[in-house]
Amino acid sequence: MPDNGFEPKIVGFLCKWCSYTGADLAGTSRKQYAPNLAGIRVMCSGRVDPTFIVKALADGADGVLIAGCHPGDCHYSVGNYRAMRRVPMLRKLLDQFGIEPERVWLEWISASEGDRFAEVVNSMTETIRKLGPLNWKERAEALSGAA
Amino acid sequence: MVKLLIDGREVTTEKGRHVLDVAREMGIVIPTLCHHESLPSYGACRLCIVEVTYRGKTKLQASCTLPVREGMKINTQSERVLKTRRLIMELLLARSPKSPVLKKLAHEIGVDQARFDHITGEDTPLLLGESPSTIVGDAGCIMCGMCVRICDDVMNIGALSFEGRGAKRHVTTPFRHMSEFCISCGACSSICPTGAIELLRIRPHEPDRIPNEFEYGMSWRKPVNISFPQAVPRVPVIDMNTCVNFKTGGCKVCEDNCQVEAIDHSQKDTVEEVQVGAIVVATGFELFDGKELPRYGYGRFDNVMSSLEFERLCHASGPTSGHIVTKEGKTPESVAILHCIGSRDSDHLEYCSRVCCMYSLKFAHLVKDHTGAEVYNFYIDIRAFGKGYEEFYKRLLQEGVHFIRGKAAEVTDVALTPEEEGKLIVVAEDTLLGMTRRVPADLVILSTGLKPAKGADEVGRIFSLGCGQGDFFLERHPKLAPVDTAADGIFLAGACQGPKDIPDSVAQGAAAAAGALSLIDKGKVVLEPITSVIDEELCAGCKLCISNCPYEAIFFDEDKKVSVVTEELCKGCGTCVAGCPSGAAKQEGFEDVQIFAEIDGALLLG
Amino acid sequence: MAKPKVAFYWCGSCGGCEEAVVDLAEKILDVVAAVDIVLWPVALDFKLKDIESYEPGEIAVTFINGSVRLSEHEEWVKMLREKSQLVIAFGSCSHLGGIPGLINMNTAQQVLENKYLKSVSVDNADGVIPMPTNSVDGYDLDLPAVWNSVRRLDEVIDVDYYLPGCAPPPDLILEAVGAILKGELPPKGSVLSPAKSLCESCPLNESKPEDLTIDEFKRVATSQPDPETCYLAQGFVCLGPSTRSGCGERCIRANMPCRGCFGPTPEAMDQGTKLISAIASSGTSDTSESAASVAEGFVDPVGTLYRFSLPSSILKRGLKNV
Amino acid sequence: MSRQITINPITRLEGHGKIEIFLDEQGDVERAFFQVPEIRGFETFCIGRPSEEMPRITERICGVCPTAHHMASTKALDDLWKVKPTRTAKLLREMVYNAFMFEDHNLHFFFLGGPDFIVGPTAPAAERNILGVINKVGLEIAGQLIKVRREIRSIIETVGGKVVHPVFGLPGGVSRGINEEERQRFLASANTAVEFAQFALKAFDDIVLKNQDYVDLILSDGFIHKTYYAGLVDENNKVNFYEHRVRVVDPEGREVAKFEPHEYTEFIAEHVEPWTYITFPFLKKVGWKGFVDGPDSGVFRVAPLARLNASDGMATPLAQEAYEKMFETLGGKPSHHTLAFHWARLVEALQAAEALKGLLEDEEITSDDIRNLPTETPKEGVGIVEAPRGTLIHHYWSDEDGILTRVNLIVATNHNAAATAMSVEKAAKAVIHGGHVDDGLLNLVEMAFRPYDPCHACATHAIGKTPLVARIYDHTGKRLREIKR
Repeated sequence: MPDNGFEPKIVGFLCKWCSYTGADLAGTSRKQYAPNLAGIRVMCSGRVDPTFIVKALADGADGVLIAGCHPGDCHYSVGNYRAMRRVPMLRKLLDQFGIEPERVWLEWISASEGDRFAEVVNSMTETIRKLGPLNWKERAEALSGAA
Repeated sequence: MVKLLIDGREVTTEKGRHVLDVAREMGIVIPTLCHHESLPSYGACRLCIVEVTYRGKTKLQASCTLPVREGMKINTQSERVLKTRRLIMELLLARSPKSPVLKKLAHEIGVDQARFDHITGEDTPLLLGESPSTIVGDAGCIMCGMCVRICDDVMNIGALSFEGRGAKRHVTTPFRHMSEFCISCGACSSICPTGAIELLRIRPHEPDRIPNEFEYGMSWRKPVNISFPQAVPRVPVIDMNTCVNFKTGGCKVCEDNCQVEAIDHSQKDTVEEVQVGAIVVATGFELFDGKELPRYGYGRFDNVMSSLEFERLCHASGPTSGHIVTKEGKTPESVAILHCIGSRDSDHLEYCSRVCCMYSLKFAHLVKDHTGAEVYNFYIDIRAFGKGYEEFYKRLLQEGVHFIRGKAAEVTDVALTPEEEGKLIVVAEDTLLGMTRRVPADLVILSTGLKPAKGADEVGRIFSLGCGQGDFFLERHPKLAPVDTAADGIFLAGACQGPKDIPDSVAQGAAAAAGALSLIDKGKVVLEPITSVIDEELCAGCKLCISNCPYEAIFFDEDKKVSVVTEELCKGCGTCVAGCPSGAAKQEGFEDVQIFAEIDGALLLG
Repeated sequence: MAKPKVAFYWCGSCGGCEEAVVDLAEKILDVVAAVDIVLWPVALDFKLKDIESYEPGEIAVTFINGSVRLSEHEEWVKMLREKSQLVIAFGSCSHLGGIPGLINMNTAQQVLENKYLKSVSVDNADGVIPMPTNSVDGYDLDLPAVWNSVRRLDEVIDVDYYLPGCAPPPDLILEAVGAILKGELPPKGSVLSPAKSLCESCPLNESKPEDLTIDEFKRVATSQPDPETCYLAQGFVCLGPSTRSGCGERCIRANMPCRGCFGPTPEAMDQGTKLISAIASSGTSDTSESAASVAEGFVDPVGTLYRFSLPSSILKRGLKNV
Repeated sequence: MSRQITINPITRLEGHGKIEIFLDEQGDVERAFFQVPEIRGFETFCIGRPSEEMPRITERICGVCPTAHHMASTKALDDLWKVKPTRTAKLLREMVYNAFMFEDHNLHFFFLGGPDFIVGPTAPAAERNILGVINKVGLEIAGQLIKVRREIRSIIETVGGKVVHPVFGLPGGVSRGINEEERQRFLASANTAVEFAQFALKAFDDIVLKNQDYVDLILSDGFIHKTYYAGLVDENNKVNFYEHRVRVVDPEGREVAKFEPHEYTEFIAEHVEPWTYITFPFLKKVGWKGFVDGPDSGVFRVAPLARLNASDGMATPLAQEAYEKMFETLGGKPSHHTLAFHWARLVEALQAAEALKGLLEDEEITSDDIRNLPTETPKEGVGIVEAPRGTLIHHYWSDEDGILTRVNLIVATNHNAAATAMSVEKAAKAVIHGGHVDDGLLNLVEMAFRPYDPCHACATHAIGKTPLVARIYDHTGKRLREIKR
């Protein structure tokens, strides 16, 4: 249990071929890792629309993980490069909005890297635990009325 | 056609042929020393003389150079012929009395005692740095000249020639110098009827022999050879790197001699493009290299061998025809088998190579059976996991094979006790006895592990195959799709997917073949229903999706001014959907609304 | 039969939408002839009591522009909603939040400090800041408090249709009015402009290559756009691909990239993230580092991508140093 | 103890104002406050934006005079990026700007302030509007007005993209030029504009000046303030809307200051009151003495009459004639008659039309040399133009990438705010007696500031209108009566 008692909610977009299988492997090989990530399967990290990420953060996620095949290993040959190009621009946008870029992670996890998947989830959970809750909706609501 | 009589039998044959050949076809034996398919007849040895009656005249003539004529009468066995042959043989014997070939032949034609003294070519004094006056050894030369002719005419080298006249005539290198041209093909020595030629007299060093790769260099092969007994197809191949023809343009002896004219030296490597509907990847495995673990002395000690080397050694068709011997050729009294070399080793192959235990047991059995030597297995665990395997293990225990539970620490040749002298000593901790043991052995077999074949990663890239544990190719699903891969129509068989023994490999191969066939039979492929579609009611034709597609599945419809997805080409990655700025592109099964719902769901958890 | 009653009302408005109506020019006379204008604060003196006297639904249609920022706005639009059969959000502010919505990146406190304390020209030694309630020389005066956020009209009342644009182009207004008079209206909640994005009608779309790549961003401050070539292809950020058409590409015809005043297309949930996805995908960088340096060149993403739509973006406002 | 009347909002002017009138027991005006109840914070949310986007953002301060903000902003960018526009670019900018001054002045005269005169200040509210004007001047003329306005606005639209919120201004030039065909078309429109401007002056003559009641009203004491005046003048001290120097004259018409745009902070400061969001600029050298006029008070006025007072004349011949006639009628220069702002507005409209014609006769206007690209590192820039409602100041600071770090805006209505407040109080005192309050009277009070055509959307970059309410309290503070409108 964390000292501050805060359990981050992390939404993960996992590419079917590498990362989702990697997550499976982590499971089938009984890896222990933080239960904070809820994974959503997409065919390719290239399918991940920045809108998804922003939506997740706005609706209560404290962090978002996008995980795909290693560069060069994409099942769709280059889909993961698209993801790689979108994330920095999105991070810049989020930073301007006041969402720490560290809340959005882009990781390459192959189907065989069950351990790595577990490590990523663990360290991401820790990082976000340190950042604290995002609570976007509540904080935004608080500023909707008169000063 | 001409008709003639040979030994009273009538024969019809085409003009221009020589009597010797015709007679041999008729099964008539005519001795000869200087006749060879690769060389034109020359009539040097005269042993092939026959009695010819033609146009009323009768005389003795060499049959190898005698053309057939209409009405010719030939007698190959007349008294006169046999008598003369014996005389000729005696003269030849005087030239090379020691040649076993010659002696044998002489005996056959009834010459056991030569009446003439031994004659040799003139030994004129040597100049400094010169080669011996002759390249001929004790066997003695009969001046047939086949060596000169094959070297010159056939091999296109011309490293040899005659020198001197009459009794002084002899074969040597130009100016009697060691030849710079000789390629040690050995044609001269192999064609020499008396076996008199000594290659070292022509060229100062040993001819480069060609190690037999299949036998791990434990035997030699020829430039033309059949790779291994089970080779498919089982046909000979010519090794361009060593065949004389590819060096000098000469030889082609094999081509000349192949009755069915199957050999064609002019063939070149070609790249064939084949359209297929399915692919089975079966690139197999490669053995862990024992040299990576120097402590076991592989590569340092002759008698430390890898499992596959031993496999050949004890095989009936192997270099020793199945005789289990040390490099020195003696039958071992004690043999050590070291399990898990490379396998189950966090520094090398983390995984268990699965087959080693069982083949090691097989080795143990064979050694025991063939040599009765003491056999020591150094093992971590015995993994007899298959049908009948455990039983086999028990049987070995009864056969008196030694099992020492403990991974060998090292193999050394430093003897500490007299009985260790001249042997290899395997040092290991016997974890059952809880003590260190030193086991002297004449032969040490390393049960080396399995890893993916060289170049497998390249293959993986080509077929976009993922790699799993130990870099073996990844199957689509470990249980539900063990021979399929992530890429439709590409299947895996055998050790390329992971270490396997023969039964498993065969089974998986069959499964892969069946998978491939099922696709081919259908003659059509079923697409996953997750392709992208672009709603032409919403698409503004901004074209941004087109460069997004990894498969060039999107094109711009100039009439409608919208982008269109070619469903057959679309693989359903959804990149274009994410990249569509207006939301006109959708992915079946992964529509935005569906994913938003998933996000909501995900956020309800925890 | 009586002419249909029509009302125009402005909330937080710059008056541009009123100008747009005035720009109907001659046609305004036809409109005046066809309808009975019962409220138009910018140009006509009418009284609240007149409006209050109407039966619910007596006003055929009310056009409301401007963003909602004050309690008075709220009272008025709620009352007009009750009296009107149709309420149409008129212009970017009521449709999306508009440019004043950019204030959602800040707070009222910052606004007051910047204006009354930090301004170079203000002479305010005593640090006076206007207060909601004051007593000046014994006279009680009140001021509406400044809000931290701007709201879209449909965050306050039910809206039937949206007429986009800053300001809405006259032809679109006439079409809408015509459709209303004829009763030929699309499903409730529709935006009264074409659903396709701007590229569809953009004169420069022909010049856009199929293998469009953006690896470096240009700015109009330091480069002059080529009026013949798609701005994205030139490296200028243009919101056209993620913006509704119907504006007549007026900015582009003046050789300036689109800033998205018509808002997102019907299927796009967020105008900004959609465009990011599109233009970032069109790069060629193949390492995170190079991708990051490309992103660096994209200045002020929020102010560019949400120029008119911050209050209707998914995140709605900024929370950086507030 | 007093009764309080709230007039809220003021109809027929952009943006938004609120008047609080306090009566004494006799029901006479004791004190009147003119409040601007909102602020939008452009100075705040423009920070962090790329400077080049300012012309397209700040113009949303006001949809009636977006071109003024667009132009002030564009000129501030020239200064910020240290780049001069090409000659053609300058011609194009001035063309658009004069077209804008012309159409905006007409808009105001006929739609906003004009109705009071044309229809009559005490006419029923339902007639004091454009429709009333149409009835009065006749459909044919109304048609002309609408036609000329459309033609002139189409000039802005062609080059600016949009007539409401144009987009063409860039540091060092403009984004789009015009061709010969367009020049000819615009030139024709310019001629029509000149004619119309003359007609409008004649209409003012017929309807207003020939009506003694109106003249008395204009000259009445209730609408007089002796203040300083400021406005842009060219090198010959003639009225100029687009550039050169700001000239300030005292209540006697003597020049007391003339400064470059970037020097404005040395001459002008803003006073803050806690009861309104608008600030009250005053002449720094004279100082803030409260809501009083006269040479000792730093209060100054801008906008049409002020510009004419601050100049030595008009820049074009026909306008010059009208200028002379006006001051003659008003009894000399400077004129302190608030209601004369309407008249001055028409004089300026004429100059704008003539200037427009002049610019379009210069063929270099069709050259394609429309932009000088910035090469310097941006830092700080000030842009000043004369908006229809007076001097408009945009002041930006940026980092070296041209991203804004600070913004200061002082708009026309600000400058007039103090004067407006004074006019309101004065008018209220003049027209409200014995607590007798009706719409017509309230409208007269509104007339006190409509001349300035105060655009509080501009002034506080405020937005919105609220119902107009008059509340009357007795001395115990109990509400006796409420008039809503």
